[in-house]
Amino acid sequence: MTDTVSTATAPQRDLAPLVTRREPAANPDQDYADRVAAFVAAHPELLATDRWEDPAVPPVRELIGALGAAGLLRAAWPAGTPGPDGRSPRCLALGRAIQLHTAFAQVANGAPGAAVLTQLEVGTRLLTGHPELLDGLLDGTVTVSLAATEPDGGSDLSTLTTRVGRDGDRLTVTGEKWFISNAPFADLLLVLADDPDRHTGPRTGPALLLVDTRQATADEVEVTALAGSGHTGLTGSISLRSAPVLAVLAPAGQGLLTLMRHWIHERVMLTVRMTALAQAVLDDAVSGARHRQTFGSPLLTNQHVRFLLAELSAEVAEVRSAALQGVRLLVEGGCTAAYAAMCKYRASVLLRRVADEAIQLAGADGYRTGHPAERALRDGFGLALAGGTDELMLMQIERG
Amino acid sequence: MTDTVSTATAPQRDLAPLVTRREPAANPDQDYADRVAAFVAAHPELLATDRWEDPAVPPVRELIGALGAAGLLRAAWPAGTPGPDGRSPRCLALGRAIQLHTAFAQVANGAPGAAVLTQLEVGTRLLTGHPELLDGLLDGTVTVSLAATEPDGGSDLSTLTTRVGRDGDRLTVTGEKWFISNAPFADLLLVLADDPDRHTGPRTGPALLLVDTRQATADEVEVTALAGSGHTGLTGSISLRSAPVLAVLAPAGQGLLTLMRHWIHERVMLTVRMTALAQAVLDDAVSGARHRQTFGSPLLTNQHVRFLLAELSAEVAEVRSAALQGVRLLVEGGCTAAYAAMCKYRASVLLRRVADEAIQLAGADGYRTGHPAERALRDGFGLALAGGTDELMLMQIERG
Amino acid sequence: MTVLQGVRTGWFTPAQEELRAGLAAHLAAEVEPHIPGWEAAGRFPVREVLAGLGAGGWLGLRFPREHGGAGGSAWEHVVFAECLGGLSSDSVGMTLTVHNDMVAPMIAEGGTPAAVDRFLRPALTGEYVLAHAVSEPGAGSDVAAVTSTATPVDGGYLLTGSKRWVVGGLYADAFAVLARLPEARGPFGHVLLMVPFGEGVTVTAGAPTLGLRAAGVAGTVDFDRVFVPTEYRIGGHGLGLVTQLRQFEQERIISACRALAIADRLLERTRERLDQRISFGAPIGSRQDVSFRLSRLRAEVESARQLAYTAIDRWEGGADYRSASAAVKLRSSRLARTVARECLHLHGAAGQLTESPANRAFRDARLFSISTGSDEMMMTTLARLAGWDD
Amino acid sequence: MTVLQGVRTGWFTPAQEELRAGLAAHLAAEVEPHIPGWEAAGRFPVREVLAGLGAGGWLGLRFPREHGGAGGSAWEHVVFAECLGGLSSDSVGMTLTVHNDMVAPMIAEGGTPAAVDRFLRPALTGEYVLAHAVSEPGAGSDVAAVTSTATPVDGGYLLTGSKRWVVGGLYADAFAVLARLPEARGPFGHVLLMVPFGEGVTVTAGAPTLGLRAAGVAGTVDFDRVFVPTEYRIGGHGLGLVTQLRQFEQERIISACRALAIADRLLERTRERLDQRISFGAPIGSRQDVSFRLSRLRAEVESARQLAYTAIDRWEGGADYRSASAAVKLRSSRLARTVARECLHLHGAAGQLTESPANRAFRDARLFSISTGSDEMMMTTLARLAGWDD
Repeated sequence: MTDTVSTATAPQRDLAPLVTRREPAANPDQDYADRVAAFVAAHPELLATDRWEDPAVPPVRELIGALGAAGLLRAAWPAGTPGPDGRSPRCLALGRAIQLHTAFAQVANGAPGAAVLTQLEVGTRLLTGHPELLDGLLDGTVTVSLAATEPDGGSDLSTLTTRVGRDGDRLTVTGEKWFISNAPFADLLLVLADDPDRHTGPRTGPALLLVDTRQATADEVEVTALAGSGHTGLTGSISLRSAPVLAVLAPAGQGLLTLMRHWIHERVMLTVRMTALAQAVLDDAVSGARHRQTFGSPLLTNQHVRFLLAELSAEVAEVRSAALQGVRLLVEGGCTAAYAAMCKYRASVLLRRVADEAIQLAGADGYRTGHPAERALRDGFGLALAGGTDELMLMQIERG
Repeated sequence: MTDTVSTATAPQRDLAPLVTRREPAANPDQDYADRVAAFVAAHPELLATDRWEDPAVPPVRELIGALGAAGLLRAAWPAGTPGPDGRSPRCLALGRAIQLHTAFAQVANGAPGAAVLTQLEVGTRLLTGHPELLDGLLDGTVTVSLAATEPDGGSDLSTLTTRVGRDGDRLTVTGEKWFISNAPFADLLLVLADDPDRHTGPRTGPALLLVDTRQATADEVEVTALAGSGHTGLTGSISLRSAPVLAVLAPAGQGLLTLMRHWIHERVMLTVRMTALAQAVLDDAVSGARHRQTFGSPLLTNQHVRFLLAELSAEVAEVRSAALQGVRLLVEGGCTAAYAAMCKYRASVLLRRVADEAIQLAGADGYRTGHPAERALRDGFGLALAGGTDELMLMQIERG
Repeated sequence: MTVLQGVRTGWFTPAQEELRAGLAAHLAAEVEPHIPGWEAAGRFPVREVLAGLGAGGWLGLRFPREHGGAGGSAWEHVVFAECLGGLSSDSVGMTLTVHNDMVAPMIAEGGTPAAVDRFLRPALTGEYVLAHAVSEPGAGSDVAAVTSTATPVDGGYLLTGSKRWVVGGLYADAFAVLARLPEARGPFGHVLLMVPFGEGVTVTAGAPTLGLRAAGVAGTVDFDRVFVPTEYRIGGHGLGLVTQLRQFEQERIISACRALAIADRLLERTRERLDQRISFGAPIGSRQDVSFRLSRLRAEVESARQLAYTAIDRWEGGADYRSASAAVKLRSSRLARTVARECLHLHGAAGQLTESPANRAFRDARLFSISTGSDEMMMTTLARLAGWDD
Repeated sequence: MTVLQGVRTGWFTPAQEELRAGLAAHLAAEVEPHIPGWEAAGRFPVREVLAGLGAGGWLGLRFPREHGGAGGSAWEHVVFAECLGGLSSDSVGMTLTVHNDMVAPMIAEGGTPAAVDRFLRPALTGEYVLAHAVSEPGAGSDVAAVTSTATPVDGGYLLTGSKRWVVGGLYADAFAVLARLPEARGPFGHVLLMVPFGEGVTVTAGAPTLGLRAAGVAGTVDFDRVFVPTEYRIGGHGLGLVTQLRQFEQERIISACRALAIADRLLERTRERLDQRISFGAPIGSRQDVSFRLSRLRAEVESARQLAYTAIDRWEGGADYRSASAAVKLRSSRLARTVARECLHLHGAAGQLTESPANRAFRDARLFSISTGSDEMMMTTLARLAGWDD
């Protein structure tokens, strides 16, 4: 490939050698896959579907504890030496994270995966620079949650009502947070708060604070599980009343910037998860269409059904490709906000469409609470908001 | 029905008598339908498909002349006495107009109908208050066209560059008009022009003027046919250079208001025509799907095809219902701008969708110039702009 | 955007508009305020609601006065359906529709005098609740494939079989049941029976569902050798399926009117909310993207409504309304689903709470495309009526 | 929005990016300026264009150097396809794709040395134009149903039959022709032949079409007992259909790359135009509705592009790319069609002129969903590959 073109008429042209794409999803780590599968098999009590559906309280702490104890979180965290095939630790870790999120998208209607993603890709990641906390987070002995959104605040985080305060020489934070993933189970809270009085730095604007709910009184930090139609039991609202601040992760004026950098990662990994959820729903729909009989034949004998499933499978394949490219770009450090927004937007549209069509294919059974498509649709509405709404994603894409 | 409810528990309630809906489309005028059919049969030379397709010049004047001579325009014009069944002249006339536009939607790929609608529902209608001109217009000896749009002006008619001027004691108009239906064939032009110098009245703003192209020199009024991909040969651009103004139809400041009132009528009748076009394309697609064989069977044996056609037929039925309700409201004088905009918007979306899907069903044959679906799609893009763009319609709907 | 609405566009008489105003006021005062509580409890006092409607004279408006109706037309039932669509719970709307527009019409049109006295009259005063037991495990939309069997015996039938997904089944005093005759084949081998709740009838609560959580949905209604006298048969012996299918054609138009009224209400409420909500310094409703999305849906709702009215007009005028019925059922079900989905999303995080009206509306509205003639069934029907399945 | 583009996202090597820059510059300088004239004339000098590309060394980049190629990979052909998508006429893009990516690969991969010398080498220098005669009247997407017949005779075949809708047929020096063997049935009864234009071959201009008006589309290419020597057969005797179908799987990915590049260009041009155009006092591009419509389509184009690259990656890596090929053909064709339609509308009245690039782009792009594997064919293929048609 490095030699030159020799035909008479064509000019000399060096063609580059074939690039073997070092993609995180290529050559998956079989050992890690086996460990995840073994974990799922070993913990039926944690991963039973009905424990993740209302009115049960989902065993989030137990799950994260068990995952941590099994070393599955730490193995999906970038650290250590390059892999035997020369892949970077980051590449190895994200490859395993893809495997983890993909596997969990198929467990208990995908619900446990929501808690895992929040722990690993949101909370822990935002604490990357705090090695003293990382151990507990990766061991699963400490749980963490990001509290940015406010009641009815939507995507607009520029007008926060949560405020940094000062009580003697300790910093405090006061305000309401809402629709916060893993909040009912969080030891640590990352809180975005306005700092008009410059308690955290020389500037004003949003700061990112760390609050340890274990060190706060029930009055200082009050968490209420939200009765959401999606992510059942997983989200909560938080009241902070002069809650003590453990650390300032980003001073005033830096909080949003920190989150914006973070969201690139979160949105790509959310896309990985949402695509895997869509695939799981689609697989279930295919299997249902093989078995469900209408007018004396399996549903799948209908051309309408086959075409619809084909169309959906093409779309899932498309968004999965985009997601994996996103992970590659994360590995290389070159993922833009616009690219991540594109992924998130596409996955959000995809998941709801696949779930909605799968409900339709399943007929009355699809309307049953806990049918995989039904759960996915409910969760899908929440995921269309999580990490930024569709509309915010479109604005990001527009900006490029 | 006028007696009272007699059950023990229910209170007395007067229910209204059944209302027989006096709708223009109900009980169609069979005599008029026969005359239209006879006209179509008698004029194959005017209605041959290839005469309405590039590079031929469509016989617009001849068609309008013949229609007028046959009395078909006058019969579809509200005048005279109520019908034998008590319908108002307006109801009778609009009922016939529906028949006329519906019949012409099926002739020569629907092309001649475009010219007829412009003559009857746009030009003539805007000259309702000018009995001295009406006779010629309804007899088809005079043709007329509305020149409002300017080059690249789109839906925004508030910033006109065409201006009223004065040459001695005669009013003149100067400017460029573009994408004007029937312009290459118009004796009379209704021209929207700005009047900053208050030549036409005490106020400034757009005025609506009448220009007689027969009384103008080739230099004063120059009309060029546009090589449009839709409405082949029917639209033109107009250069007015101190063209003499025959009459002021609406003085400065009143021109746009006059048009806005007019557009309610035009948009409803456009919807009638577009729905009839969509129906014609759908009928052709069904017939094609019965005859076209793929993989050894008629296309129509595919469930995918039947479902698609069923879906399209439901949508055509829906928009037709909306259009006929629009005509009813026109008859009663109660059609709002928002309702007319809703009709126009739905028909515009419908026609392009039906045409696009019909092309797909016809495969390579549908890609042939002059295939009914192909022509309808090209015309459909023009119709999505004519009488106001989709976006303008949405703004109108929004305003209510 | 009310100028676009079906009201005040000439389809309804002043008396019908008066009816609408009275009924809407009644529902707003007597029903809507209780809905949050009923939804939280997972059931609603259908008998009480029906009694209120019966006392107001709002039930069975189109049925003959000698049967306990008001001698009106289908238009009054459109008004009724549209008023139900104004309620924030379709558990209420659907249950009342089943009672008043799915089961009652069959008795009014095909019932014996005994059936009218036994079932219809008390149903129209609201003392008696009717439900419709038509689906079966494994049969789905394929109504003709029922396996419930009515064995002719002296003076009636012995009914045995199992029905599922019966809306209002937990509340019902009687069920309309489609059953096949033993050994019968084809379209003329069924009977339609009115079966009072009683010995041999077992009603079991259903699994929880996405929506319709207060509709008293019975997961199964089992009939074990229940004797049904001949006089409770609706329509002829062997004509049960035909009678049922004909009724479907009417009820689908009425369902469509309710679905479109729901969509109408959601669009209106969502616009109101977005006009008030500020994000990035401006009301969300002022953003053109959001605004146009709502306007596009508004246009579809309004045009589909005209199709529904056209179907009613044909029905009342004695014309063929079968295609219009299937078309408007298809269009309205999809629209209700799309509108509810868009509106839920536009409600943001607040809409995520199960108890929020936007959330409930979405969960309830998703059923239209599945029940009372799925979208696929409607497309099949349209193709068949058009003669495309030769 | 260029940051989202396939370029600079790590799929391409610097050398490939250099190739892109050089080829794009060549096309912009030597081809694009002539397009309005060619489109007006209804034909373009394909031989001249090919000669320019051949001289630049841009043809057949992935074919073995011993066959006149450059020994590169499919990635270079992606670059080629994306550069063609940058042209405002897909008459040019499609004709060159047929030559370089539909017919040439079959010769390069399955041709005899004689066929390589006779057809491929001169094709890659641009002296010789190749076309693909595959569709037949009445056969449409059903390639296996061809009735053109190749009767084995001493030293070759006698080919008789009629093909239609042959892109570049009016320009071609030779045709790749799929024909059945006499009496043959099933998938192993075909041959694929390279047939030079000459005695017994009649090419007739096609009826005018919506788009592709300068692509030299032959309405019919008739073969009347044309002798084709055995050495011009591509692939084995009886294996013509298999060879053809395998080639389809590759060419569809390349077609998808061109379709997506077209969509990319249209979105970019439309945004530029709308950012400049003022209506009601503000640039149209600043309106959120328009802006979001473009962004939604942009997101689809970019994600579909990643699917195309994934398919190429699998192809190059020796993995199974059949589903990815069908999926991206389906997605890209629909997207090109949707994007072109939206962009045409957003061009307003100016876009109505037949000669306007937005108009031409729409008319050209509509073909993707119909040709080289219709959307319906792709859905059928996806279902078959997934094992759903048991």
